[in-house]
Amino acid sequence: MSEPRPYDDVPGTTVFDERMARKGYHLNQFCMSLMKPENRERFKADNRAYLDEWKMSEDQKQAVIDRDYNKMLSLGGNIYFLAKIFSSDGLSFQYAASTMTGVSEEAYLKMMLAGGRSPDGNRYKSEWEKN
Amino acid sequence: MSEPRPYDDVPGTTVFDERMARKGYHLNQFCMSLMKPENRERFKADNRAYLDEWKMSEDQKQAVIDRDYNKMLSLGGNIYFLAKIFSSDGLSFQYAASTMTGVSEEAYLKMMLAGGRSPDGNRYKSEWEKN
Amino acid sequence: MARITAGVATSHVPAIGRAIDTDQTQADYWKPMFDGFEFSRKWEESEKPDVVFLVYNDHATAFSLDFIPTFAIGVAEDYAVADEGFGPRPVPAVEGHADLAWHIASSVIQQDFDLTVVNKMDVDHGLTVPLSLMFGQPEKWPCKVIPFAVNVVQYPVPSGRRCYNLGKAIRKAIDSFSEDLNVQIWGTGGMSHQLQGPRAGLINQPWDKAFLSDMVDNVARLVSIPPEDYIREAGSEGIELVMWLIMRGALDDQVTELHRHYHVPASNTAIGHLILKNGNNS
Amino acid sequence: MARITAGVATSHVPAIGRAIDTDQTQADYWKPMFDGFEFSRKWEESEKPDVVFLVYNDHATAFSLDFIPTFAIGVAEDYAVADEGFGPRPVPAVEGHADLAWHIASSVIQQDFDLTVVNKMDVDHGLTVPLSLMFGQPEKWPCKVIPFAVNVVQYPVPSGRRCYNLGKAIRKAIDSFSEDLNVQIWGTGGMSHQLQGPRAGLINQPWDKAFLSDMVDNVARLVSIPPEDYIREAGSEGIELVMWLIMRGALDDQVTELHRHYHVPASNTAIGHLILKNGNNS
Ligand SMILES: [Fe+3]
Ligand SMILES: [Fe+3]
Repeated sequence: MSEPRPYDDVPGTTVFDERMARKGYHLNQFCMSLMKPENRERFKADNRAYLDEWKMSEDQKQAVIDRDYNKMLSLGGNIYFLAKIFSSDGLSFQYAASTMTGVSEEAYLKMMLAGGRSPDGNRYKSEWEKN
Repeated sequence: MSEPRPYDDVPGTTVFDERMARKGYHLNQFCMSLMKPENRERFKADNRAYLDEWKMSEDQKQAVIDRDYNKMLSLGGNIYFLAKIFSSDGLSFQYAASTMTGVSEEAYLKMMLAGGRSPDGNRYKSEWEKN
Repeated sequence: MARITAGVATSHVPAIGRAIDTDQTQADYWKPMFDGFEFSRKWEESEKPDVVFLVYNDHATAFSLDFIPTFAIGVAEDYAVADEGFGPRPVPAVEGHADLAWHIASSVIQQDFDLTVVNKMDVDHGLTVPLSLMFGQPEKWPCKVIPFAVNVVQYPVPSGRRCYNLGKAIRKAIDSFSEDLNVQIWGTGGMSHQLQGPRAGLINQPWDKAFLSDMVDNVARLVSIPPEDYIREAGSEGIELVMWLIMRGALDDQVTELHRHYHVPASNTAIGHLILKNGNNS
Repeated sequence: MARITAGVATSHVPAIGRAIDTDQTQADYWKPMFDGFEFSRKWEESEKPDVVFLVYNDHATAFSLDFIPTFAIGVAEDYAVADEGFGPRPVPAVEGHADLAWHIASSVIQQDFDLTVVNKMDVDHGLTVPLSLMFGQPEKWPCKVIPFAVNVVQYPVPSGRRCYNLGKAIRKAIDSFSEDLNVQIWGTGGMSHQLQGPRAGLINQPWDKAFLSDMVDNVARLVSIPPEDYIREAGSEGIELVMWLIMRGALDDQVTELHRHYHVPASNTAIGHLILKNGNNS
């Protein structure tokens, strides 16, 4: 299962392939459950208690509680599933994206208005390691 | 949707193609609901009342109440779905098959023990019409 | 005989739906994006398609990880608008065209595409945002819709070439339907965007613009792009562009470009839009 | 390296499960049928496969009409035994092999088979009856199982040729899995039977016997059989035999027949069974 993939050298990017899908199954199914209003209420009332109903790892639960999206991605979360968490929080895709890039929402918005992040210097991990 | 199919001339046989699947959608989904014990109980207690909860045609409902499996087949029922009805009744595939062939279960069992229904004379509708 | 008269490509960002539903299309941020669809709405008013075959992807809405079909075709009479977490979008329910959908499903499966046939599914922004962009805010959608969902979420996703060939199979199926119908095929999603990780916000304008051009007259290049190139060049969610190739495969080799629009940004995404008239007679 | 050591074909009638579960295998009606599997159970005891790739069809159990995948592969860690209406069969739960299943899913999708990937599904008699026939009544199944469900219920079903080619793709996937595993592939269902309508009870012994023979050394004939011939010659449910062709496609062109059994009737069905050792070295 650990053969390298041609996209493994793309920096700052987690491709949701079977390696991740397996890791993240319960995390993502938990996210899916937030599509029901009653579940959203219960989750909001007590994150920890709701999470404890799921067969997730402690790391996964903590990452959810911390709203650490990069951590969730590394633990098998898929962005469309994770979106149910920040939607429950009333937050936008743009906000969530900014937290993953480590800048303020304002700075992120400014970057997007200026045409977005250029692919130059962002195609290969090696380019990131140089800096 | 009404182009002829190469299997249309097989006698005594309803092929569950899209023509039938469309007709039988609600009938088959009703059957599927009988996989839950609580639904079986409600159905058994009052066939008509339970059927009235489904978007089925009156013909379909009556065919179910009559346990007329050939009629159900002609109205879009698929045999694996219809099996949920005779299973709820505690009856076997062999019994259900016998009712569809119009002979007693005993006579049907005898035919099967003797090697089953021969394909000879049973391949084409024209062969049945001659008799 | 049913005929495919045109292909439409368009992005399908959720924020666009929100901008429409909250009446912000004329705000500074959104106006330039929506202006590019004015031609399209007028054009649809005169085209009056009977059916749109709408290629999109489900975004963890109808399909959880329990069940991920590579290709799923909707054959239902109607589809509810999904609650994606904020309540359903205030848009009309979607009416299907079960006759044509079943005909296509049957034909395409017999052409060795292993479809999942779906009788019940809620449709998310991937499907409703393109309808809003092309038809505005009617009481009722002006045509029937056949939803066709492609897995671009869980890898491996189908290759660009597989998608293009699927388009050819769909074309063959539609051409052989006996009823006289004006059918459009839409490919949605894209263009460059990445919603996740430290590289989020990636936009590749030269790459997108070349893609738009080659959709018209150099699709051979596009069908050869491997998945890792989409990810590297167009961001992790840029892979949605393989859905445009299904649309392109269903058109003639020669098409006439009627309209093109490109705008950055809509939320995290580069918006691309094309209207291609089928055949090279304008 | 994982390797396919053998292919097994066997019918999968629900009444067989009931006969086993109610201890009637030695009754006059059943004994001749079960006797033909004695060799097989002993053979499995010495073969000790690590994994069985089990091709079967769901019988309106896991999949309702809402959602019919042409091909679905199970990638879960385990599968519950379905309640088909009488309560679940009293057999062990089924343990999956998620590593190999995901590897196969990924490989086969990239070979242009449009699988549905399934993480959660209950398995019905189509899968558990073959396990009982080949392994008897253990506390725990002696190997892991990858369930592979084929739509043979709603037409159009995949053609025999498509199934055979899928078998080749599965073979390629298994051959490229790095762990050393003894893998068997089983094709289940058939042989001739018709469960419905005035023609119910059809059995075509000469046709079945020719099919059994040609599985060994003339598969070219079998892959050309169109669906209507299965229906006409082998009864409406005889179409299940296309699943045997997936198994056959995954084996070498040359195989060694280790065992063959044919018996009529089991309930409404002609029982066929084959064990094919992969390769022509015995
Ligand atoms: Fe999308
Ligand atoms: Fe079966």
